[in-house]
Parts: sequence; structure tokens; C-alpha cells
Amino acid sequence: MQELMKAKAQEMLSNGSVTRVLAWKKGDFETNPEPAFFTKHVDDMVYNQYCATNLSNFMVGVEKEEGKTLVFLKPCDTFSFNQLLKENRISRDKAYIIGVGCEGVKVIDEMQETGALLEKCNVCTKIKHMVYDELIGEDVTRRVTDDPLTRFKDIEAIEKMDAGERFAFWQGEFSKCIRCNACRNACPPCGCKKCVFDNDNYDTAQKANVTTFEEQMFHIIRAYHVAGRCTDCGECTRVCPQDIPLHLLNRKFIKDINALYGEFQAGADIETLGPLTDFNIDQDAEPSIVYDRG
Amino acid sequence: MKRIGVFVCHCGTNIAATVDVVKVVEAAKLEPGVVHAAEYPYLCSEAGQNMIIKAVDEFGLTGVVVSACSPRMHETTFRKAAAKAGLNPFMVEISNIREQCSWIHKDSKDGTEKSIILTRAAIAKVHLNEPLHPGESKVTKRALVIGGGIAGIQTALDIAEAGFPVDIVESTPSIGGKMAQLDKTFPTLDCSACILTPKMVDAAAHENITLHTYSEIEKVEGFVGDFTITIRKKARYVDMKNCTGCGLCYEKCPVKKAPSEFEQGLIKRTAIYTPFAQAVPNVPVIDKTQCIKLKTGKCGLCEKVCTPKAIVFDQQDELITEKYGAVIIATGYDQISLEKFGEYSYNSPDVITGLEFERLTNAAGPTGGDLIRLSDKKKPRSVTFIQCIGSRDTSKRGKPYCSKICCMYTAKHAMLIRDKYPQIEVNVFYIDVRTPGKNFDEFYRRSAEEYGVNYIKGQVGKIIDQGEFLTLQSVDMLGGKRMDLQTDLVVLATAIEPVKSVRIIASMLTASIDTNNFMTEAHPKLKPVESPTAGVFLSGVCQGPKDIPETVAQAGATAAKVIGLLVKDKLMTNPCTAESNEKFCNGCSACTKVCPYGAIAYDDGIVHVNKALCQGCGACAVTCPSGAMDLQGFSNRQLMAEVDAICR
Amino acid sequence: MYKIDKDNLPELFKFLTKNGTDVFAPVRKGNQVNFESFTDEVASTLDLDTLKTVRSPKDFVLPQVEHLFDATIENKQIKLETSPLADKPYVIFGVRPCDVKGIEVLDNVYLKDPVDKFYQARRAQGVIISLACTNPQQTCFCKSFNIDAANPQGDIAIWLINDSLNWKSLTDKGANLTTQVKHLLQESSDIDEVEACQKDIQLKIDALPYSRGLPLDKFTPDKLLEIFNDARWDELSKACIACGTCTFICPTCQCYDVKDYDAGKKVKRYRCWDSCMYSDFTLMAHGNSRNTQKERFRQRYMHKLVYHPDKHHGEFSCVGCGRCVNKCPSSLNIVKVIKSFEVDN
Amino acid sequence: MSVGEFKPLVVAFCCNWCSYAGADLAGTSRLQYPAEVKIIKVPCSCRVNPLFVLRAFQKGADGVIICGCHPGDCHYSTGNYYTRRRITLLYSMLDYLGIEKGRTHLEWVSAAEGVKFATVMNKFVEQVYELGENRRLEDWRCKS
Repeated sequence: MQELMKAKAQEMLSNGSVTRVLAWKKGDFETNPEPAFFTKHVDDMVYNQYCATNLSNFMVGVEKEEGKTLVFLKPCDTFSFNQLLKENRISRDKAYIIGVGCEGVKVIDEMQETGALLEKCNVCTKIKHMVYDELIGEDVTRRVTDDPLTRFKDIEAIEKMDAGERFAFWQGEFSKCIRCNACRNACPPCGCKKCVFDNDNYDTAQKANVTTFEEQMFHIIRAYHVAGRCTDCGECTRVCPQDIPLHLLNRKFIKDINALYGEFQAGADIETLGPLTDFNIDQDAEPSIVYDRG
Repeated sequence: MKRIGVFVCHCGTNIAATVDVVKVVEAAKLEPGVVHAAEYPYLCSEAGQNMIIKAVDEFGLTGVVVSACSPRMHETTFRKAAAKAGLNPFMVEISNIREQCSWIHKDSKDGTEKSIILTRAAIAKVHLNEPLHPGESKVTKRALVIGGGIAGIQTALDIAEAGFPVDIVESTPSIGGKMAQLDKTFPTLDCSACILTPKMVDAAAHENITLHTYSEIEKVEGFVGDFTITIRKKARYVDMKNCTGCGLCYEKCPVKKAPSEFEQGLIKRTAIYTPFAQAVPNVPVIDKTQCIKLKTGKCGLCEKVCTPKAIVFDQQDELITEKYGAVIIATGYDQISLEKFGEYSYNSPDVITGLEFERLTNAAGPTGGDLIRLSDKKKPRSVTFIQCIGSRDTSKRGKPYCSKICCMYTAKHAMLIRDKYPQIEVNVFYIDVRTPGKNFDEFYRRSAEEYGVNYIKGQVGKIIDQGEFLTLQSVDMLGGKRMDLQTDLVVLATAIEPVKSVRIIASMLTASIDTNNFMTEAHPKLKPVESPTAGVFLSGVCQGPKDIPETVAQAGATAAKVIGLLVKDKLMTNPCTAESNEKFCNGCSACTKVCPYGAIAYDDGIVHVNKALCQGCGACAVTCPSGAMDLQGFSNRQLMAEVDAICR
Repeated sequence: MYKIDKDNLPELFKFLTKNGTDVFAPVRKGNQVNFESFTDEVASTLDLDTLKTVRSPKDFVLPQVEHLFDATIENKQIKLETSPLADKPYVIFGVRPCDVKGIEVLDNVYLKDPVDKFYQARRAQGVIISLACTNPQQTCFCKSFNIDAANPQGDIAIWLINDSLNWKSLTDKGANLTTQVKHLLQESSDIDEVEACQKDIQLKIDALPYSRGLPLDKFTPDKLLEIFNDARWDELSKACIACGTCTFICPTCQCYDVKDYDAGKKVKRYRCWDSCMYSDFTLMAHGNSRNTQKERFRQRYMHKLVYHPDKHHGEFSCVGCGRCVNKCPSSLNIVKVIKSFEVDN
Repeated sequence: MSVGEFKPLVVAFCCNWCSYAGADLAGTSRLQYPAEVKIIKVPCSCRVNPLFVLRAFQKGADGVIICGCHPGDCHYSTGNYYTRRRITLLYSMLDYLGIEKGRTHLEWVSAAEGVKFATVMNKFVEQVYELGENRRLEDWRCKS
């Protein structure tokens, strides 16, 4: 696959059909390839199970630049691409998308494999590319589970706790937060030009979690702002240096949205109204559904 | 920092009896930015207002807080006073220490403490207030009336008489509405057609009125004073100009099986038809679902007999776009479907609704006014009316409200039968008889006492069609007994509901509608003919059940309000509009999707708000993750400052 | 030299806490090890084997948030109340040699004129007990900064050999603490054992991938402008997502921002860590002096490799702990930066 | 009703057209509800940003209630339909994080429902009394 990708990238760069290639570049260890733009040679390009970064997010950065970008997207990354497209952050005609298969991304610590795959890969159902110009290589992506509810198991476990336990659980997690903003910055839909938490004009700026409240506030609002827009790409959890299971927040919203307003997968297409910019007059649940449940 | 003046009103003893206004003044003085604080017995009085005006000048105030009654009461008063003092009116904030403090808290300590906090919140908000300037928008001096029943006709006539052009859009081929179908009207028993048709003719002939019959609203854009509305004139297949209304066409039409809408389906009509003899305009229409020519290309008999060559089989729907300053909804009602009321055997030909009864006793109706059973064409020996079918019914199948007209029309029907056919026995099952209205109760009493109508308090549980007669399993509540009553004809006082299409029309006009599909008025008491959406007015049953005199009165009131709008050359627009900070706008366009007014447009990476369209709800501001979108007058920072001040 | 059994550590910690000294030691929670306040509950999850805590011990001398003063308004008069200085003694146990050096780098900034009183107070209360790196890891490159992982500095140095801690006090502070807990320690003269351990560590360090030498000699203050204007920054910074992970887990990153918080009844002024990766870093009234991520990215490395050495006698403000190598979401890090300058343009 | 010294603070966001008018009606009808409730007027319930709700808790509120027009009656036609989704999700998330459910509430109150307004407020404040002081969503800086 890697060689096919390199050949294709080199060809398109050489014949001028694209100005740059967005892919992964060899790191100083085999296990730490970095996202990179190639404009001449692609010798350092790699593709393996350590290529974690969701490249869709990097398309925003080249949106204003001249020329077309060839980008390699794993199936799950294409959902993010669509979501960014839907929100006018990127243009379809500035990208040449080559879909590549994915066998799951390995978790690395201290440059060593831990033996695990990323959490999102363990519950992956996103086996098809939602948007592409071309697919190359053998389709190695496999559906991990046929049960779409698998990914909500952890959420259900938390829901089953009593309020005190839930609170203690989240306090434990949130207290680890160092407010490095990696979750925010790695998140494709969380790509505001100026985040409300950075904006002094808005009177909500916070640079650090001064109190436990601010830890809660940041994560609640962050998850809320991407509710209905989060494709569940898992970058937030992957990049968190403190191992906070942030996907459990986003996925809770996804679970609620699916249950209350009908199945919705952000990034599956670019037309469907997002659940928070839409409503159903007769069928939408009343907020009392929250107080009424056990 | 702003220089803020705080004025606390006693409202006589309304506030001062519970709230220690002096304490509120003293507390306000300690707030940052407050350079003056004072109290006064009645701030809304001229002297009170003058005190504020003087203080603005004397202390160089740049912001004013008035702690008094609800802003819904006097916000405008105090804003006007501030404007007189040379301050921007939007630098005034009201803290509501009457409705929210003195009137609900008995304890003076609680009330005073809360008044101080609410005043503090208003001060915090004023610190962030910025001068706002209402824009101006022009007023198109033309009104559109949707619905051509008596409500629409009366409203249109009154507006037209005041000199403004009015268009009436009516979905059926003729104006006239339900009133045209009625036989007599209560409580005077004058002939409905006799009093209605002159008005129909007046409307058609009026130089300021344009009729668009067989037409529907296609699209609405714009806002008060400047609506742009597209009307779909459905193809009639008859040229309105050439047609002389001679009627030869429908005499020759071979299709004779279409149920007549006007006759409540009691008889059939032809494919080309005028709904009734006095139809305005008196131009037939071809029902394309029935016409052989339109369906198969054969026939065309009507075209052959039409000497003025008015039949146009290839006519298309026509779209007319026109500008209006005001829109009046007068869409009226229908009887509810009785599908879910199987126990009343409405499928039996001898069980009919009130409106069907109107046609059955009408001299111009299917029987020429001869009251017969539809099953065997025999004269009934007895007729039984049942009230409240689907009205005052809190189960899902019915309507929770009283349909209001049934008690009276039933009394009318009963009286008419007894008058014309004294041998027919008439029974009325009722829950209670409601007859408020001029001469109404007298009318009802006459029917019972002079005409011998047999009123039975009770309900009918089931109607069984026995062929020869009907058996009513019922309860006489006053007699306290179950009874099986045999009768020949049953008339169901069926609940009325707004026409189904009103929901679509309301949503196009962004006017609100209640759970029963009645249009909501801007204020149930003080603005009963305006919808909450500026420039949209209500006339007739679309707003709530009404009889004819009430409808006509309301139609006139509506016209007066519309005229009040149309005489203005310009309108001030709401300055509390959304505004997008382009530095922070991501261009995601989520705001454009939640805006009910289409006021936000996306262009090249950012969004822009059309101030003339924006009504200031704030849906966009909350949907915007970056906070680029904000609402002037209720900005994020203002609201958070209020939260902070309250929680301090 | 003294010795103490690893299993007896909790007892020692308990003794200290009972006597009014806070103890911070590496504790495992899930997949993470971080310095935590020692309590009975965490005794069982003490972790001296994991090399690197996610957060560095910087937290204890320069906490992420430090309150400076409270301002209150009474009758329209503003009253200030300065926050108290740290006055409780504490011990940070298990600090790795690189992190000890990290604190030294911070000292060179915060204890030099003008002295930062908050920092000074905290620093004065703290005793650093360091721990030699028996098992250095792939991402370590302390050797490049002449840090000896086998010879930890600080107030007390410890070598963990066969579940036994070899304890050597290095400073007066260290000696005082040692005296305080002497009854829990055993005298020891196993210098050989320690020396063997040190040799072993040095061999392991030499075998690490990054120990083959980083071209740090390329970064000299006299080449400041040359490096600043180098075209390589463009490409290097492309993958940066502008988060603050590297900054906040770095033992030497030292920048802070000063903020006010309106708490209703009072306004609290505090300072908190800032990151030069953030778009509002050093934002001033006129706007921002670094408008692109490239400029911000460059700032971080210029500071560590050029500006800081220029002001501090050639001392780099990187200690080769490798945290950023391990944690950067985009697999960027200072090693990649240093290496990319190996060849002159 | 009172438990010890604790006196909760309840912030109520009321839409201008229905609920604020409903509160006025409660006032004109002299219907008692606790002084613990402090009302903030917003044009529409859809103006209430989840940020405001959190902000209130941060600054010391013990309960937050949002009131808007009944679905179908929104002055702006559709505002409260968005509110309904937004606030349902927000409250569900707060519950998921272990915040006591009784501290938040949403109620549709029309301009004619003065009685309902007072009843809702009485009930809500009582509920907050039972829960006691807000601890789980507090910012210690804003206390004392």
C-alpha cells in the first residue's frame, strides 16, 4: 500500500495535477510518523499502522493556499472531511482524495507498541470512505463489530452508576486535565478561528483550570459545541497526554442524539441538517425525559 | 466607565409597602459606576419622568436604571423619557421590583433584598449597553387577506373603504366561505345568503379589491411593511375575461359524479362547475381530477358549447408576485373528521352534521329545503340533535375547547323544524347550553318553551342504525335514567377546527399557532387581532371559534389595525438584532440554518445578518460555537453580567 | 550513605506527613504515572519503576496556577490582599536526574534578579529526592545536555537496587531531612553496588538511539539571526496543531500569563502557565507579535536552544527528558528540530 | 421548607413573550413564590446558551430553570424547538457527569399561566432546598 501511495503521489506531483501531498512522513522512530506536506519528493512518505493523525484536519490550513492538495484519508477520516466540507471550512475542489484502507491504528508508548489498538479502532464500523476521488490498494479495512451499540457499552456502564459515582468518576478524569488544548486542537469540528475559551471579548476565556469547575466547564462546553458535529474520530482521546477518555463525552451526545432524534452520523453526508440545527415538532422529546429516567 | 443613575419607584404603596425603597437606593449608590440614585412615588408620572430627565442632565448620566414595574408596562415610557433627555433610549434598563418582588413577597426583608439584587443586575447590564438605533423600513400600502369568507370579505371591504388596495386570496373557486352554505342565521333568523351575497358583490366590485379565487399562497418573503408574496392561481381552465357565466358548459358536462363540496357531498356535481348559484366570481372551474378531456383527451363538450370561447384546456397555474405591507389571516374552519367517533354511526345516511343539516333545510340545497331522511327520502317523524361531538373533549380524538356556535345553531335548527313541520318531534342532547350573546339566551329559551323542543341533559353513548329508524343508547342525567331513544334523523353538532392549511400558511408567515391549530394572538386581551409576528393580523375563526356577529366585529377591528399600519410611511425596525463579528466567524453557517427569518446569509467564508429581517430571537447566537454571533441588547456579555450580578 | 527497603517507603512518607511535611511521589493511575500527594490510599500504587511521570515536577515549584492577590471593593474603595507565600515544607520524591536539572533551569530564571517571591518561597520549602534512571528509555536524550542519569543531583540522591533504596544526601537540606528520618534508614557502605549500578546505567544510556549525539553545536547565540531566518521552520512547524502539550509537560517551560477573575465579591488575580504555541501568547494592546504558528513554533525552540543559552552561560533550557517526544499529538518534538539543523543550508 | 441556614439561589431565564409575561401575571395575581428565584429576561428561550447555565452555577447558583413558550407558541415560531433539543442534551450531559438532576429544569409557561409559573417556581425551589448547596458544579472562588 505504502509503495502504491508513494508512486501515485509522486506521479501527481510530477505531472502538476496537485501542488502538494498531505500524508505521513517517516519519523526518527518507525513508530512516530508525523503528518506532513510534500511538494517535491515523497521519499520520506510512510503509511503503516502508526499513522494515526486524522489528516482531514490539516486541510483547513491549506484551504487558502494556491493549488490542489492530494490527501490520503483512512475511511474514518473521510467523515471528518465531509463535516469540514459541510461547515465551509474546506472546499471539495481543492482536494484530491485518495482513500486508503486501514487495519487499525496501534497505540504507542515510549515508541513501543503497547499491543493495543486505539479505542476507536476497537469499535470501528466506519469501513467505507464517504468521500474520495480514488481508492487505491487492497481494501484491508474490516468491520470490527456488527453491533452498532458496542461503542456505547462504556457509556452505558457510566449511566448505570449512581450520580455520586458518576461525579467521582468524572472528577477523577477531569482533574487530570492540564488544559493543553490538544483535544480541542486535534478535533476537526472544534476548529473555531477563535475559541470561546481563548476569547477575552467573550468573557469566558480560561487559560488554565484554576478550579475544578473550570475543568468541568471546559469539557462540557467543548463536547457540547461539537455535539451533532462530532464524527467520533477519536482524536481527542488519542492526543490527550493525560489519558482522559474524552470520547466518552462526545459519544454520550451521539448516543442521546441517536436515541432521541433518530440515528445520525456526522460526516456521512454534507446535506443532512445537524441534529442541533434541526427539530421535529411532534416527535422531539421534552427535557423532562432527563428528570424522569431513573 | 458609565455614569449610571438609578431611580426606584414606590408605585404608591404597590412597591413601597413591601420593599424598602430607601434601602434599594442606598445599595444602588454603592455599585460601581452609579453616580446618582433616587426614589419617587410614581416614576411613570410626568413629574417622575421629568425627575429622570433632569438627573440625566445634572449628573451627566450615560446609563439609566429604573426599578419599578414590569418592563412590559413602562419600558417604553422610560426609554422615551431618556430620549427626551438626549440619551439613547436603549441605555435604559428596567428592574422589575413590582411584579417580581413587592407583589409576590410578603416579607419586607426578602422583597427588599431581592429588589437590591435585581437592581444590581440591571446596573450590571447597563454597563454593557450600547446605543442602539432602530432602522427604518418602508411600508407597502397594500394588504393581503388570506381567505374569502365573511371574515376576509369584511376585513377587505373595511380596508378598501379606507383607500388602500387589498387582495383576497381564496382557495376555492368562489368567495363566501362557510356563511354562504348556511340557511338562516341566529338569533334573527334572517337568510344567510341574503345578507352575505351583497357583501360578496361589493367586494368583487370594489375598485380597491382584487380577488384571487382558486388560489393559494406559494411563498412569503420579507417582513412587516414589506412582504413579498407569491400567489399560485390554480389553473381554472376557464378564461375569466371571456366567460359570461351563462352556465351552458356545466349543463352539458357528461360527468355528473363528483361530490359537491358546497353541498357537503350530499349531491353530485359536474366536472366543470360553479360551486353555487351566487358564486363570486360567477365563473366555472374545471375539476381536473374529474374532467374526461383533461384525463383522456376526449370529450371537450363544454368547449364546443361555449360561444365566448372561454374554455382553455391548456391553461397553466399562474404565479403572481406582489408586495404587501400587511397580511391578514382569515382562513376559517372546517368540521372535524368523525372517523374516530364510530359510536355515532356517522356512516349512516341518517346521521348528519350541523353543516349538512344547513344544506338540507336550505331552499337552494339538494332537496329544495325539504327535510327528508337521506336513506329513504321519507319525512322524519323525529329529529335528534347531539351536542358537543368532539368539542370539550380532552381525549386525543376530540378538541378540548368549546366550538361556541353549536348551541345556538342547534337551537336555530330545532326551531326551524318545529316551525315548518310542527308534527316532527325534536330532541336535543346537551352537556350544558351555552348562550352568552345579545338575544341568544332568549332565542334558546324560545326554542324550548315556545317551540317545544325537547332538551335532554345527557350524552348519547351509541347510535344504532336500525334501517327504519335509529336507536340512541343514551342517558338522561336529570331524570337519572338510561334510555334507548328511537329517532329518524340525527344531527351531530360536530366540533370545528381551523382549516388544516393554516399551519402551512402560519409557518410561511412565521406567525405562531397553538396546539389546536388556532392562530395565536399577540396578547390575549390587549392585542387580540394581531399575531405576534409584526404585520400579520388575524380575522375570524382562525383565531378561535366565533359566530358571525363576532367574526364581523373582529374583522372590522382587524381592518382598523391594518389601516393603522398602512397609513404610516415608514416603520422603525427592532434594533435588538443579531450581529456577527467577522473576526471570529468560522463560516460554518449553522446560524443560517436556525434563523426562522432567513435573515442570515453566508458569503465567502463568513455570514452577514440582514438587520431588516432579523427579529432578534437569538437562536443563531447560541448555535454559534465561537460566539461570533451575538444579539444586540441581549448580548452574551450582558446576560452573563446579569448572571454574575445576581449570583454575587 | 543509607539504605531503606522499598517496602518501607510508605512508613517513611507517613512519618514525614505526620510531622507536617507534604510528600509528593510517583503514583500510578491507570496507564499514567504522576507525582501525587502521598496518602494511605496511594501507598499501594507508588511506582518507582516507571521512568517518566507525564507531568514534570515543575508543578511543585511553579504550579500551573498561582494566586497573587485578591481585590475587594468596599464603599467604592479598592482593597488588595496579597496571597500568602508557601510556608509548608514538602518533599518531592523520585525526581529523575533530567527533571532535577529542569528545576535548576527554572531556578536560573526565577531566583535571579528580579527574584520571584512566590517561586522563592516554594523552592525554599522543598527537598528534592532524586532517583537514578536504572532503566532509561528510547526517548531519553539527557546525555546530550551533559546530564548524568547515573548521578542524580538534588538534595538527596537515590539508587534503586534490588528493591532497596541507596540514599545519599547531597546538600544541607538533604542532610537535615536525612537526620529527621534517620531512625527509618539503615547505615550503608555499599558503594560498590551503587557504582556498579551507575556503570550499568551509563552503558544503557550510551546505547540509546538519541545518545549518538545531537548537533547542539549548531545552536549558538552568535548564529541567532541565521537560525531565526532559516527556511526550515516553515516545514518543521507544518504539523504543529498549536496545542500546549509540549509546553505543559516540559520540565523547563516557564512562561506564565497574568489573569484576573471576577469572583463576584472579589477579583482574584492569578498567574497561570502560558504556552508560546497559543495564539494569544504575549498578546498586547497593539495586537500580536507572532501571527503565524510558524513564528510561535519557532519561538519555543529559539528560546530553548538559543535565547536561554545566550542569557544563561550556554545552558540550554531543555534537559532531554523526552516527554514531548512521547506525547506530541503530531509526533513533533525538539529532537526533530535539532536534527533538522544538522546540515547547514 | 427551610433547612438550616441554607438559602438557595435560583436563576430563572424567562423568554420575553410567554414566560416573563407569565411571571408578570403571577405578580399581578399576587401569587407567592420564593424570593430565592431571580429572573433574567431573554427574548426567547433559544437565547439561553448552555454557557449561561454553567456560568450561573459557577457564580453561586444552586439551581437554574429555563422557561419558554409552549412548543408551537414561540413568538419566533421555532425558537423553543431548538431550546428543547439543546437543553435536553445539556441536562442529559450534566446528569451523566453526576450533577444532581434536580438543579436544572425547563418548563413551558405561557403568558396566561401565572398560576403555573408560581407553582413551577415553588416546586423547583423546594427541590433545590432538598438538594442543598450546589457543590458539584461550584467554583470555590465565588463562594465565601
